[in-house]
Amino acid sequence: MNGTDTGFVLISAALVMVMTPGLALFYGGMVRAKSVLNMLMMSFISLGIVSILWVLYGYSLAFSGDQGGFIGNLDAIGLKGIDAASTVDSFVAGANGEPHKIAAFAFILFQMLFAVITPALMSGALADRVKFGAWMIFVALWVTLVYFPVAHWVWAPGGWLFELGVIDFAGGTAVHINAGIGALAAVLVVGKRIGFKKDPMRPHSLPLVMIGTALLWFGWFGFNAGSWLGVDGTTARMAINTQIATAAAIIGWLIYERIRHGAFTTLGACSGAVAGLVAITPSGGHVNAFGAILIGIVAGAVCSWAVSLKYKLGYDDSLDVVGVHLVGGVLGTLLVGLLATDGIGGLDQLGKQATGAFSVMGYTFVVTWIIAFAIQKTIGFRASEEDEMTGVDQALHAETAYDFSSAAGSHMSATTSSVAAPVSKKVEA
Amino acid sequence: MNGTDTGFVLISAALVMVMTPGLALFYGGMVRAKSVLNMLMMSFISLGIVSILWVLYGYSLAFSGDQGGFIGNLDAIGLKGIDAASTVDSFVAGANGEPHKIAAFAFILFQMLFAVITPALMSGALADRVKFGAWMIFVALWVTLVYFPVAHWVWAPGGWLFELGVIDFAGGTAVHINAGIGALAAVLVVGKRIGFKKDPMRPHSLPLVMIGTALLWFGWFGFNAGSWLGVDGTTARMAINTQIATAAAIIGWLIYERIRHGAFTTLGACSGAVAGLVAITPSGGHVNAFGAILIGIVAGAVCSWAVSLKYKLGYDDSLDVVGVHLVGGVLGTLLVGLLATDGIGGLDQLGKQATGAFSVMGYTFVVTWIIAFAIQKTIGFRASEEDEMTGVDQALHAETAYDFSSAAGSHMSATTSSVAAPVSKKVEA
Amino acid sequence: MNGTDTGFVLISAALVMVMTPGLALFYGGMVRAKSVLNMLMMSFISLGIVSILWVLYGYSLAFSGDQGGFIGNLDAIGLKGIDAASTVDSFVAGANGEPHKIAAFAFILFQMLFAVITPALMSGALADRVKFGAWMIFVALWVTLVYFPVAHWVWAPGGWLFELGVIDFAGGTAVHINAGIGALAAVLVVGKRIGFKKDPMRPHSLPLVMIGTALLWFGWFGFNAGSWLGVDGTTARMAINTQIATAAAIIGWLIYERIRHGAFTTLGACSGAVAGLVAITPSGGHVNAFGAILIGIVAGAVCSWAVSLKYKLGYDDSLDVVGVHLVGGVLGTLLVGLLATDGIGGLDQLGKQATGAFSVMGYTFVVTWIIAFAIQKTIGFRASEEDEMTGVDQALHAETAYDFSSAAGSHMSATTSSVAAPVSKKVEA
Amino acid sequence: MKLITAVVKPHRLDEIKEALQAFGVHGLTVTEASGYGRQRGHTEVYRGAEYTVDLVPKIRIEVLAEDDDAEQLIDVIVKAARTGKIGDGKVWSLPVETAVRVRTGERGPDAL
Amino acid sequence: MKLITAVVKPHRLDEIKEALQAFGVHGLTVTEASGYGRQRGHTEVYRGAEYTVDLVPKIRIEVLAEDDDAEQLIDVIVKAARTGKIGDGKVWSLPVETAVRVRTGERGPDAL
Amino acid sequence: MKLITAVVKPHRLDEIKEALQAFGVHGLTVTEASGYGRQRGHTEVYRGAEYTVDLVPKIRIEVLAEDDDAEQLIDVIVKAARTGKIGDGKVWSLPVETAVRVRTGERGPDAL
Ligand SMILES: Nc1ncnc2c1ncn2[C@@H]1O[C@H](COP(=O)(O)OP(=O)(O)O)[C@@H](O)[C@H]1O
Ligand SMILES: Nc1ncnc2c1ncn2[C@@H]1O[C@H](COP(=O)(O)OP(=O)(O)O)[C@@H](O)[C@H]1O
Ligand SMILES: Nc1ncnc2c1ncn2[C@@H]1O[C@H](COP(=O)(O)OP(=O)(O)O)[C@@H](O)[C@H]1O
Repeated sequence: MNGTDTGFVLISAALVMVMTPGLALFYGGMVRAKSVLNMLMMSFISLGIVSILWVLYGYSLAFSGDQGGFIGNLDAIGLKGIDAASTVDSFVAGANGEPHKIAAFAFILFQMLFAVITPALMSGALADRVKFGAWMIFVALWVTLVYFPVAHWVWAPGGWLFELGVIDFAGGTAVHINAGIGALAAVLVVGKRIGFKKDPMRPHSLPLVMIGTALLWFGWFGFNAGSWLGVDGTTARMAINTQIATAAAIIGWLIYERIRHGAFTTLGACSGAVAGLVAITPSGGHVNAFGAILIGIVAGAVCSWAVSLKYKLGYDDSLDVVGVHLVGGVLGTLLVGLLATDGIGGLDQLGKQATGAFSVMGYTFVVTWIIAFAIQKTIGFRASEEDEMTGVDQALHAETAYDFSSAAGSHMSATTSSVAAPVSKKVEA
Repeated sequence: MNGTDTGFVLISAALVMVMTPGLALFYGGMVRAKSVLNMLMMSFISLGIVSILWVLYGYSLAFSGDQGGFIGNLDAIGLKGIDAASTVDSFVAGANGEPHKIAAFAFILFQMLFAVITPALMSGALADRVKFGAWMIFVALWVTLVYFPVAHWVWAPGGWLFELGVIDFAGGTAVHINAGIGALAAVLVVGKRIGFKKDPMRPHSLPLVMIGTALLWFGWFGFNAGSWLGVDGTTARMAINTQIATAAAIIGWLIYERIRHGAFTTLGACSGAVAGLVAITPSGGHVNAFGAILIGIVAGAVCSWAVSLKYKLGYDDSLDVVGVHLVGGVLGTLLVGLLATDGIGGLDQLGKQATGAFSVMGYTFVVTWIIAFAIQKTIGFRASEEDEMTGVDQALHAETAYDFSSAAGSHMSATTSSVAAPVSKKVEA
Repeated sequence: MNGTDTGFVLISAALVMVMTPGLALFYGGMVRAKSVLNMLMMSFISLGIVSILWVLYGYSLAFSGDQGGFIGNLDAIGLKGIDAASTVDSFVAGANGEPHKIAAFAFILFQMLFAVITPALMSGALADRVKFGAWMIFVALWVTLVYFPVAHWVWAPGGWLFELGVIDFAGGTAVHINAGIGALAAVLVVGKRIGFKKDPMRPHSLPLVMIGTALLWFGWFGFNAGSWLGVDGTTARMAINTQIATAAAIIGWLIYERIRHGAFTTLGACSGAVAGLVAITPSGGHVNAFGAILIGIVAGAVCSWAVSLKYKLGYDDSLDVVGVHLVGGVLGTLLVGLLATDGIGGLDQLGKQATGAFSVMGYTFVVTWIIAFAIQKTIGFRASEEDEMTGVDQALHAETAYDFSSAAGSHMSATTSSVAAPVSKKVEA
Repeated sequence: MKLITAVVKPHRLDEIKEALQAFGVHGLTVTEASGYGRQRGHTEVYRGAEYTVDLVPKIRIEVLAEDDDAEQLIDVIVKAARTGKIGDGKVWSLPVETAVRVRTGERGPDAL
Repeated sequence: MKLITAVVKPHRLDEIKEALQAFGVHGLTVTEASGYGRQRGHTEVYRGAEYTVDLVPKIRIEVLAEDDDAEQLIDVIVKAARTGKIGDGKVWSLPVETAVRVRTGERGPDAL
Repeated sequence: MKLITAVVKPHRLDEIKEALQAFGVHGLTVTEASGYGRQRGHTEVYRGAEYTVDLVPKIRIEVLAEDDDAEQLIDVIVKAARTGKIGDGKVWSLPVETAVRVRTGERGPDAL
């Protein structure tokens, strides 16, 4: 077992972990003050649910063996047969050409956190208006029926896109396209927020968005560089390209925005950063510095344009998961087909990339739509109109995000009665 | 000196560092807007005080030699005799069975940050109502008389609990039980907040709590995995179990809360995460995935129940240091006795674990009570009633946490007079 | 290529990356609510601009070859000739005395992030009052004409201060003195905020300052320890000294403040931490624990005094870049001359350190003044009086940082018209 | 002149503003408020402690109006603010002695 | 009808609400305010710059009352708000011309 | 007695307070408010969605004054609040029936 590579993957995993709360804060800052907690919870709960499902059967379905290119087997259910001495292969090879070995637990943890963040990404599209209990069920079904198979397709030996030769260094297809298209399907089922296109729905705290962006960007180094499962020059290339593309995308987004809307906005800079990070995710290990700059600028400018589509087309993707993750993911996935160095890039590779992107889009859209529809028709996905108007924080979580009332005393009349009867079960989550 | 292991410990140390400000924010979000700065400062100041004491004599007392199983010696006072070339043993062993060597400075730094966070953990119990100067003295005395010895007992060769064979992988006993019981003793001396059980004392910013949780969880990977002082399969097991148990504890806390109080709360999810992290700290290196899930679920649900005890029993542990750290720490410490794999677990080990937990509880309770009482009777521990009502931020720190007054101008009349006489010394900290 | 050292530098780079958003938040918390976004953006945009310029020509000018001790050459423009297999020397040496090799991309990324944060540091001095477009041009010119050359002087073989033997372990001269003196020059050109010394300009969110401090401190471990470009005992020494000096500086600042102004403030604790981090940056690899304590205490107390100078001398260095970074940087740079162990320290070394510090101060002051003056006289550096009064967030970025209006509805009348004409181009950034 | 004050549900602000515009009133002043009345509050839970919050968010609108317009204006506001559910709020009017426009010093109806 | 306005210390709100309840008044409107008066403010320090803050947090309570109740109500509020220390605040009453309940359009005493 | 209310630009608060002090008035109550009127608002952009914000930040100052001082006080406030630009705000006065100092129970002019 290679200590260096294992250590690098473990630290990368910690970095990827922090992306999910980072995402929660990024999204949380963008919603109105009456639904920030719900937004935080929709991301955060994925850490709870998906980590457990991954251990129970997710890892096994995604990475243990292969059945017809579509899904793994159940041999590693409950992490059966894996212990501290188990290893998996790194992409880093020793002097002898043999791949380094890293601790299996490190790999499983690292991949677990990818499974965690993917459904969390979707939550932004559904801001302000879904029942929290229904969301939890949605997450569990979605990772089982969508994420675990797609991760297998793309990353597991035997997976059909893997065997086809699709490049997805760190998850452009499995994570971003997947989440983006899933978000679109879910939004079409759940419908628009009350007041969409009419009421002002401006971000309640842009500093919170910046905090989220900081944690996302930081963690993304682990997400991208860690995906090489060890340290060599390719790892370093992935890391530097991550930085370059993100920088370029900030510039791309801001320039588009300045021309089109007259101002360099903070939300634009943060959004640009995320768009760049998304686009370099599949591609950063295979392009040079100019490729990274190009991918970044294009992703920034195009996503900046794409986030306005929802107003034209009329779907309420509240926090632009489609505009940023789907569009950015597709851009990165296709561009690497053209720009990949080392003789890989070209029209042939572009075709493979397109196959990967579109087959995932097709599969995920359909399955996600069915899941969301089934939930909607049974327990109901959407919160009641009254709860949405009041704010889902208060209505579903029995909490208020902020209380800045005057230092010298609260303006609230409240009685602490923790030993009394529980609150009426009308609070429905 | 092993570079990989030293590097891993150094990075882990950076992660553990960020836990203390993370804790400050976690606690800070939970108090009312009039005492958030004081709360931040009570945690943060530990970074200042304890780091220095650790260098001066703490490290030496905890880890240099042994005197009767109770305390170290003074040979390494001021880090005497230690230089860049000095090493200590990692738990990781080379192919030849010899332990790897890591830079002594890396180990000293890593352990320093454990000493820093432990008193900081206690601060949450005393929110809103203690004099800041008294708190600083309390911290200095407490680490000297409680933490340094207890760390020696548990982790230093020769320490009596170490020799007994108590498992405390990353500090369930030395850190969490220790802080939890210390908090209880301090609270009993200092007394309840004005308005306890009567006035509303709801968290002033749950997004801040979430930010704190993110940093704590992230840093905890360093805390737990770094405790193996190097990288091998056990390190990876500790890391993945950290994630698993934390996830499970979120679920455990939320389920209990939903049944008992009717809502899935954000504060519950964050609290559950911390409870899981606490419980897996002593145990995560020695259990399998199911053990981690079990420890997490139990810790989440039990701590969720335990935080209400203070209302029944009438002690004002403001931010539930007892309910989360003491209860969670004891659970993890005992459960690992039962669930440890590799043939260690069993009733015998459970007995050792109980001995460790209860002897620390006894020692720390008594000594902490004496320290707190001595401070209370001499310089006074508790802030004046007026300062508590006004808010300790304004009264003790001469600051206000937030000023969101309308963008176009402040509503405050103020005169900057930095070159004038200092403010009246009535500001007492 | 050494995997351990490369991995350590990559992770350190991720830590240094997070310092710039950390700085943005640190500064952002200190300004009034009407200009927090502008403050965030002034730091954040450096990630966008400087990363790209570094790749295009900055790295080449700083580190490729040498021309007369003053500047590098253009051989590595656009990272020409560098690929995943390229390496540079670490300061860590193998058993055979040969330096370890790390991936060139890791080094370039690490150094890129130093170039990014340096102009960002200056932004605090200009809070609330400059045009954002002008600031972007300033950043681009400044890194080109000031940072790239100075980094060459100090760190590149052939650079004249490097050859002179100036100790600048992690950037006291190239980063902190450089930014501090540049800030002073820029402030003298741009002038004071409206209401300086008269209106209250208190921090709008100290918790935000604390969040920034946490990220800065955390990232600084990467900044300082990573500068050794690999892991050995010196790396560990740098890391532990970073912690020790920071702790001591908190204490130093707070004691001064308590005596002079009567209170231990949160802003003081955070500022002290940063002052300590600044001062240990050039020096931490070459002093022992007592040296680190001394440097920290002195830096804390002296910077605490120095931040009031602006009121006496009448320059409006809004967030005390001079008082903290220039003063702290000079202190650390000079003190290491005296305190360096291993026989380096002494009056001779002190002379070299002073030469380094003062020549950078002279060069940077003049060039920065010229750049700022040129911008002021051409496109204008300063925002209009009206925009400054209204708040630059609204006026230049067309955004508002916070909207906490009552959960049950916004008090704003707004119409979303993204598909309509862009806003009037009067919004000038 | 009269000062008409309305304490109403926050999300009615836009309707009220538009109705006033249509009526020909082009100025008003708004403050955030909390109301206590028949409308019940809600319950919050923090770590098992249950809080009953009985203040409900409201906004408070003030409009200076000429004597003759006052009654009609009240009706306009009441109509625009109404949702028909408990908690819709109150509107009241007070007699004003003097009103001045700060910018010009104009008094009485001209001040509006 | 009268409009009674009280500007008082924030932590007295609960007592005042309870006293009004006991008196039979079931509605009121609250706004956050800051007061300036005899009660001294405090000093803050930020990096050596000292600020004198002379506004003190207050809350402002409005209660519509029937003419006959007004005087008694004022007494009830004054009693409940009193701590005896400087800064306890003021209570005043204004004559109301019309008052309407938005939900129903009821006027006068029925609007309460 | 009269209650003088001024809705003015936030940054004029200090001038107004000083002018009142000079006049001999030592107490006032301030609330944050938003105003809608001739003064135009501004536009904000979030991810391409443009918002027109037409409420402008104001502060609302209340001063209780003796009958004889009222007119003069109004002038003092108007003068101190004036910048001459649109949006300077309004000042109005209302007749007060009773005013009480909470701490002492004093009524009328003594309550000030
Ligand atoms: N006596 C009163 N004085 C002042 N404001 C009142 C009074 N009664 C009610 N209000 C205000 O009117 C709001 C609505 O009153 P409520 O009794 O809940 O419903 P409704 O007016 O529909 O009967 C309250 O939240 C409060 O702000
Ligand atoms: N003339 C006034 N007009 C309006 N409000 C006033 C006036 N004087 C005082 N107040 C309000 O009453 C509060 C208390 O007044 P203060 O003079 O501090 O104490 P006290 O009323 O106990 O003498 C002030 O903070 C302010 O809100
Ligand atoms: N009819 C009104 N009733 C109450 N407040 C008003 C009225 N008209 C204007 N205001 C207040 O006065 C402020 C300034 O009014 P505006 O028409 O913008 O400028 P000006 O008073 O200089 O003509 C508004 O923002 C609002 O707060």
